[in-house]
Amino acid sequence: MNVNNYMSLQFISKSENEAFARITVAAFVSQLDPKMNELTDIKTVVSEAVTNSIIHGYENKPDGMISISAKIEEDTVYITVEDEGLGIKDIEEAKQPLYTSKPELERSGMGFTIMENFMDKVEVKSILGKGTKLTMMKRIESKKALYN
Amino acid sequence: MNVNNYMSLQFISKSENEAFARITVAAFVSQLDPKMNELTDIKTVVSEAVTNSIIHGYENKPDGMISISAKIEEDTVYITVEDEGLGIKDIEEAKQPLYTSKPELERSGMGFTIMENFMDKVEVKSILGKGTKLTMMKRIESKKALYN
Amino acid sequence: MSLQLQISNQGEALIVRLQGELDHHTSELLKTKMENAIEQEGSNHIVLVLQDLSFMDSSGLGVILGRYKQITNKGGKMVVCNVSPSIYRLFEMSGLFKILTIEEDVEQALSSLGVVS
Amino acid sequence: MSLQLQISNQGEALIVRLQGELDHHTSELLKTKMENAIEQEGSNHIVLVLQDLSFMDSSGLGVILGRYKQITNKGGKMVVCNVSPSIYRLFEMSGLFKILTIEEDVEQALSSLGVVS
Ligand SMILES: Nc1ncnc2c1ncn2[C@@H]1O[C@H](COP(=O)(O)OP(=O)(O)O)[C@@H](O)[C@H]1O
Ligand SMILES: Nc1ncnc2c1ncn2[C@@H]1O[C@H](COP(=O)(O)OP(=O)(O)O)[C@@H](O)[C@H]1O
Repeated sequence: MNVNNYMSLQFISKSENEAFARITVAAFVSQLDPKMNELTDIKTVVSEAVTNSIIHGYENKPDGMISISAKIEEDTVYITVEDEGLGIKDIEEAKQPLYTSKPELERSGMGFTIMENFMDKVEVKSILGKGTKLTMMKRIESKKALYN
Repeated sequence: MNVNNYMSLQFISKSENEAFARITVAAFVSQLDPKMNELTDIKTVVSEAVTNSIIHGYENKPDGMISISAKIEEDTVYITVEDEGLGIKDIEEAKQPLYTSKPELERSGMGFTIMENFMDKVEVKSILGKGTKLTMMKRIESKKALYN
Repeated sequence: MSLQLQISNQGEALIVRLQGELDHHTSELLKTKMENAIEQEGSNHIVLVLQDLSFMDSSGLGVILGRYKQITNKGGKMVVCNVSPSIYRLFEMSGLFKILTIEEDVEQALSSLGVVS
Repeated sequence: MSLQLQISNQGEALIVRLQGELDHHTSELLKTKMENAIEQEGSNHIVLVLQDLSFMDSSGLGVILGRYKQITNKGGKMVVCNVSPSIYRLFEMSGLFKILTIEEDVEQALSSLGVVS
């Protein structure tokens, strides 16, 4: 195994932790010397995934746990975001642009679309009543990577 | 239990993660709206503890795991830093200002002294061959705390 | 790590300036403040100034779309200005840029609404 | 999250300007670069400028003390300047401020060394 760096993070499902989570992952990924817009992409997808766990997975109850892991292998970042919440009934439907199960909360239904656009790969695993795990991957086009 | 917020973090014992660890803990604690110098204190003690785990606990081998937890209860932050490394033989000796077991690495021997000065409380538990766990506590004198 | 907003009036328009980060956590504040301001001020139009917004995700899209609906229901218009490239990309992806009017800055936003500045 | 250093010469003094964060990870770089510069340039004195150093911990104390010993062994002096209050506190705690000379800025550091600037 060729892990260049690895971290994992757990925190409770409070919305204050959305900002905390994206700052943490961005600080970790910044070791790869990413371009500004790549770092913004990473922050955005982490924010989307964590927000989904809080709103949909735990329905805004602040006593759930959310786990994130991030792994750097050469020039590629692998990120997982996981909750033990309600789970997703129909993943294909959930991924549709503009689809949301909570329009009353002014959700835009764009979370999955943004994740799929900003990352090279997004995989969703979910079991109803058990929880949801996202695995995402992105190659970082940093200067550093060229010389490694 | 009155946990206002909680997070835990694990990462491998590479020196790149010293900066990552202190940024992460500072981002978490900043929810309490601390003063600038309080945040610097927190960053410094996290840096000291993580550096000790890397240099002394794991003797600079990059395959150890370091765990941090941070808990906010009202206006107080509790931080633990833990490794499964070599452990400390004589904790009282280790805490002496200027004492270091690795003078050849230009260590200053000031890590524990700084932690004890910057935090309200520091507790060290260590078992030889098993690892070391620091538990630290600090009250944050933020404006926010006054109104909570 | 938080959102500041500054609300002012110019003619028939409510000018809302955002600073900081707009995510799910901070969108609650924006929603409440703007809803109240739209009701209380009786303004016809909204100008949303995003110049100092350093971060926005899809929760921001939701709350902006919500206020767009609120003001158009009252027969008013909404113009967004000083949009950074990364936020513009989100508007594009969601199709929001087709229904929102986007202008360079506050002056152009106001003149597009026919408000004398 | 990293350290930049800029090394220049003024008379008999080596001027080292630090920018960024000085911890265990970045102290390795500082040690190597300064060791080499002290040997190669044959400078008598060191002026360490900490103006743009945003973070330092006890690993920084160690590497500064190490260079202090290196230069005093050669009969030279070391002066540190532009020290922020939080870094000053570390110097105080460790007793380093008793053996290091601390000056306001580069000019005063150089003149305290008798180097014409
Ligand atoms: N972690 C999760 N747990 C349960 N349901 C989820 C989770 N993430 C997404 N979903 C479901 O997928 C839908 C689409 O998600 P998304 O594209 O992010 O839009 P939005 O969050 O705006 O609703 C959500 O409305 C929800 O029904
Ligand atoms: N996590 C740890 N594992 C093993 N030994 C440790 C650990 N932390 C501290 N020590 C021991 O305590 C001593 C004093 O630590 P410290 O005051 O931080 O000074 P320094 O790191 O400069 O040596 C170290 O030299 C080491 O022998």
